[in-house]
Amino acid sequence: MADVTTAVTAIPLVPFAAFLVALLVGHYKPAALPKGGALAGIAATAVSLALSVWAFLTVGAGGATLSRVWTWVPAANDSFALTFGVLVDPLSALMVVIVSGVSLLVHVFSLGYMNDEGEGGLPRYYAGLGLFTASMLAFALASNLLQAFVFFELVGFCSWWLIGHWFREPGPASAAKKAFLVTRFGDYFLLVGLVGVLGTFGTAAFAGDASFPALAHAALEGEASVNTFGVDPATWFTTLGLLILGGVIGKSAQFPLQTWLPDAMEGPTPVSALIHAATMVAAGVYLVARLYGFYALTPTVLTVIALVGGFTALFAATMALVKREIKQVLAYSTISQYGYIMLGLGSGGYVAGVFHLLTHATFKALLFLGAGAVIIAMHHDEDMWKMGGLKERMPTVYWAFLSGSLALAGIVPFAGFWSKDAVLHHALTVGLGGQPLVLLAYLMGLVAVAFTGFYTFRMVFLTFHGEPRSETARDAGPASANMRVPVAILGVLAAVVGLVNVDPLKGVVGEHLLFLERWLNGPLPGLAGPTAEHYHELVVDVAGFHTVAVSPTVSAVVSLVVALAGVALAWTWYNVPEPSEKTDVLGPTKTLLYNNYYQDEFQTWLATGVVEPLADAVDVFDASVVDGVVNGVSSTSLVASDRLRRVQTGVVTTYTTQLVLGLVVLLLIVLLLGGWF
Amino acid sequence: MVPLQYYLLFSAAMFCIGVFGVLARRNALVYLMSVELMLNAANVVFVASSAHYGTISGQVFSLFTMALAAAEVAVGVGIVLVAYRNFKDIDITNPTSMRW
Amino acid sequence: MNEWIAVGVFAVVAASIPAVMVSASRLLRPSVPEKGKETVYESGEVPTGGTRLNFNIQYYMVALLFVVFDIETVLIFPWTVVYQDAVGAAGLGSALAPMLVFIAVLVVGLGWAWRTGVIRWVSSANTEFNT
Amino acid sequence: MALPALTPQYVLGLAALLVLVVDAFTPTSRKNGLLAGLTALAGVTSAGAAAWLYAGGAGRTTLFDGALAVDASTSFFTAVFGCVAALVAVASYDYVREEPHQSAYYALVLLATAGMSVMAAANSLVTAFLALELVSLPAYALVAYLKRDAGSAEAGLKYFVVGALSSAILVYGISLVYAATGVFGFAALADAVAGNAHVTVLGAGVVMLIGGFAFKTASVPFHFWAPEAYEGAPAPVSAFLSSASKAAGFVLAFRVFLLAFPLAAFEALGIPWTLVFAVLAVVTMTLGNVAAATQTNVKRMLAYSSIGHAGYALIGLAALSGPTSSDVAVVGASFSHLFVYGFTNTGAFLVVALAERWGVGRTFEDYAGLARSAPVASAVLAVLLFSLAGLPVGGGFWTKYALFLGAVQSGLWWLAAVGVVNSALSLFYYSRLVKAVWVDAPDETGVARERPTGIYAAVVVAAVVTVALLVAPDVVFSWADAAARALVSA
Repeated sequence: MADVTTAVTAIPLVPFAAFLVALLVGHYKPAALPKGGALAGIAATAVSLALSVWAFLTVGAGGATLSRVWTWVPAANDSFALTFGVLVDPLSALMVVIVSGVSLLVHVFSLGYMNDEGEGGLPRYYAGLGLFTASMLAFALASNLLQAFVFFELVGFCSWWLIGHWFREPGPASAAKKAFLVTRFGDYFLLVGLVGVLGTFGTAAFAGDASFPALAHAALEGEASVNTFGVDPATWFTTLGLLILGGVIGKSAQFPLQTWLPDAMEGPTPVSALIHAATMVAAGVYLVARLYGFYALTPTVLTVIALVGGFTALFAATMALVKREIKQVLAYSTISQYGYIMLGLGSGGYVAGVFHLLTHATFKALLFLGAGAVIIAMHHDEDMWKMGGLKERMPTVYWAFLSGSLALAGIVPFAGFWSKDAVLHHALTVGLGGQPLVLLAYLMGLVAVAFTGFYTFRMVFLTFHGEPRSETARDAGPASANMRVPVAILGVLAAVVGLVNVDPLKGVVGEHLLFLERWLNGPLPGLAGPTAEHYHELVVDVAGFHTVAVSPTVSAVVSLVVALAGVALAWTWYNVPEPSEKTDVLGPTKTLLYNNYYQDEFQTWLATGVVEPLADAVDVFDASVVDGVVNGVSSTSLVASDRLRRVQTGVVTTYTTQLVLGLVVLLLIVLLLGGWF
Repeated sequence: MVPLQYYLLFSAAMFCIGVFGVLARRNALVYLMSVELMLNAANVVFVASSAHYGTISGQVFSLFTMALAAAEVAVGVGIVLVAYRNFKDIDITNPTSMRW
Repeated sequence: MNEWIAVGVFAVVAASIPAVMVSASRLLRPSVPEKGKETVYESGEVPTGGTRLNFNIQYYMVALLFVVFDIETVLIFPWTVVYQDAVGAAGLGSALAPMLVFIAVLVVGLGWAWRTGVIRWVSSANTEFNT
Repeated sequence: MALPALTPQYVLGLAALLVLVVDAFTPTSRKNGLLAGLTALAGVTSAGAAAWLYAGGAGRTTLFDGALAVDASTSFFTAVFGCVAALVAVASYDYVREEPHQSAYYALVLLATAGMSVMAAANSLVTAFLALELVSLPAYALVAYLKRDAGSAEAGLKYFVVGALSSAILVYGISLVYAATGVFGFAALADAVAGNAHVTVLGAGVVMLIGGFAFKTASVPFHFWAPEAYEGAPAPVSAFLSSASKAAGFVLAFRVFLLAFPLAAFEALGIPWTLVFAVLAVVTMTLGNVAAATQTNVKRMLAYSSIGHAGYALIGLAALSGPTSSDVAVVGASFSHLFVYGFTNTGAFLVVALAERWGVGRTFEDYAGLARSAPVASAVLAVLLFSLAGLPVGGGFWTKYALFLGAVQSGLWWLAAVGVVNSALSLFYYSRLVKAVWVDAPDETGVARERPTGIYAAVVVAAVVTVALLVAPDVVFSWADAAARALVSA
């Protein structure tokens, strides 16, 4: 078998090759590119998936690896080196399987969504998908924060590329710009944090004894000293953690930087699936999981993560309640679900968070691909009030979509139930264990469960049940095979993937059936640090997150009941032949929700009303003082330049004269120094 | 035996005369002669020091200097000829088309 | 130091004799400026043309080649002086080979100059003596 | 396989003779391609041989009774010279195609390169001087190569006038050092200068040596020849002189001052020559960059910028402080800078050669809109110029960073500050050219330009190497470090 590092390095390189093929062949000889590059992409992601599975199995057999692939900048002058490498541990092995798997299905689905619909710019589209996949895989395998940052940015760039696929229309173009700018705003903090990490620890490595989480731990224990710029280590690490979190909040669309994500629905639906399930948005929370050894040292940051997560889960869920477009509902559900993942990670539930990341990837990919199939059937009309009765017209999609919806709503035994419950249970135990803020986050998360059940099934009923409410819905035909197959595969997975970690049944089935937990705890020979067990110790010992024993079953029943209540309300209101809008019961809140709490308006106001005057003021200062100084300097140097170059008179004897004078001056300097005079 | 200092002062005087010629004369050939004078000032030091230290290396260096001087004149006269062809003069201050 | 004083005195005397003679004759002689006295002395012949005339550029090329090869003898000469001793001390090869290489390099240069016509005397009317 | 330590030098010298022999046998036929190929092959072969010698890791070999010493710095710089000579030869294939006396041109390029590689191996003031003159004399002739071009003749004359004076000063400096010590070999000098009784003579001699090296590296106040010589010379020759010849001057200066005139001994004598170099560095980089800022002629702007770069490289001599590790770092940074600069600057001048061949004129205005008709060359030009400015598009970014860092670490933060300000200024005038090429509208549109293969290949290679050094600097920088170590701890 090939050497692990080589094989793993190939995981992102293969889709990258597909990207190059699509780009170059698509540019120079588009006719030679079968299916606009789709086949190359499918082949590449299939190879990546195979390699990822192989890496996964290797890690399972105890083959976790950390290796340096390339030294970009060697350590010189006692400073740090900048390197690129691969870190293959349970977390990254799991992530590459998810990413390449979802990406493969998205590629296949795109055959139906893009090719069969005769969309233009296919090479560009598939090149984007290839680069997107490649950068996300490379991000997942990154061995240090710098490398992660590079690919994090590349992921952001690719989502700009793909969201703006139909760039000739104003909507996608502006949505792409918005996504790019909002996430970039967050990334700015990440960049500052990265520089801070390098400056503090002299390394940005994730794993190993010389990694920065390990150094931070040692520094807190007083066993190592790092350059904290005169600040107390705990405070400084909190600052760094919060800075890095800025990037996470932007990418994972957490409050208050979530506004780009609903707009991003302007992109092709398969892209939305990829962005939401496995790449762009997942990158944020994945970074938190990757840096868990660092975050576990800083209780403040953990609490912030939990609070942001809980609040976002609730906040986004309320907005999803009233949306008319199917993809908008899904968009807000994504924000909400990533809120749960953040809640899980923030309350110290590493396994729970990663678990929800896994299940969410499955069912959200499913829901988007299903929605994509619906949208194609509806000829790109996304208004749910014009759908209805699609159950009979596209049964495969319906059943798969239903599976995904049950998972999203958290109904036993579908995937989302297990993972969401694991998150909530963990937050509850920690919250009761003396962390009131985490408890608050838990309560918000719990309320959001009801909302989730409601909006999910409102969507299902409005789309698939009842009578068709438009001509298009009446004439809708079944989806094509290359759309049905990925949806069906994911439908099955959404039903069963939760069984890898049946947390609420811990008491019943025994520890050995908690596959994911065992997996993440897994033995890591030669790699100190990134195991769930180690993280748990850190959370308890360093961050001081103690737990109170609460039966997982009780917690599970509570959330299930809440979820069912939401579903039940949706059932009574919308599972009727002629559903009507019930949003009036919300009163004035309805308008508020329709307008997403006026956040866009608020942010626009923030930009035009606050930042712009401020910028104007700064501009005045800039134009008068700073520019004055800069222009002064530059005009001085230009005048000086004009004078100085006159020294070069063109007459060679003046050169020799000045040369001799210069020599005499040098001689005088040296002889003065030498003590001749 | 004349002390080395005398030779040094003598050669310094030669060198300075050479420098004066370099700075003051505009005729390219006189310029070359002045440079020769500077080189020969160095030769005086080489030979005198060689005698002073009782080593032969300085004398050998002076031979190299002479050879170099000849080569330099060879190239130099060639360049002066090229300049003459273009500027119809061998005044080294004449070509000033490129400046500033 | 004393013996050098004599040399110094000798130098001063030697320099002063012509100076004294020239200045004495300047004081004594009558001053009769006349055109014939300012003409160029050409061994009694009647001078033709001006004193400033340009020589053919090809003299320079020959002169340059001469100077260069003349100077090479400066480097060859010390070698010939120590050659016998060097053969005895280091053997024939070590003493001879470097000079052969040196000469070979010169030969390549000369051969090239010859073949490319640098030293061919081109006679053309307008470059002969353009005064 | 164990090569003789002087293989690169032999290759270059024999190639020069071979060019003459070939021409002597067929004086009438045109064989530009053959001669250019021979020259480029010799350059590449010598660079390869140097790399081979370095990879063989033979350490330090002294030859000819210590007159020459081959070490990692020799092989490093020989590689630079070989590569630059090869690039220049390939570009010259197109540039001198119509000119007479091509064999002389290529032979002179090869002889100068051979001289440079001997400079990099010099271990005695005798060989140092001879090698330096072996570079200078062909260089004078090369600058004046376009005999019927008034600019070339003027450039050659000025270069020669300043050069003759400088070499006389250098010889006199050597004679004074000899008068004070009685030896020429570097190792013997290092012993002889320690506690030397003739401080005044020695000091004056050392200053005059600095003058001689300053001429070769185009540093103030011996830089006056550079703007004119680079402007008037054939562009490939400008490229050759401003990168290879400059690097040769630097390697010789480093060898002399690190091996023969140890800083510690001179500080004990009260002559810390680092201070002289610090002053020269500041003045050189400021004068070069400031004077470049308002130039209107592209080649002259590059000439002044090349003076500015000599100032950056001088930091390597100015920021020596004593401890081996920091000295190795700063000298290594200077070496790497010269390496990167060798490719980048050669490429920039060769783009000018390309423009001269197209006849687009010499000023910034003439270059306006060049990108419309020659996108590849313009892109290459932009990359090269931004790398020269120190933006992270080429290896120049790392080397400038390392140089300034080295200066700061030696406590010369003011030197680093001046360097940074100068870099900012340099960005101004480089951007002017990039703007002219890419943004400004051309006078006439739809011009079709021929693609001279040789120059195109050379500029593209230069740009590719420049960018590759940003991405994978380690290969070269570790070699530079070994080269620096060979001199610092010799």
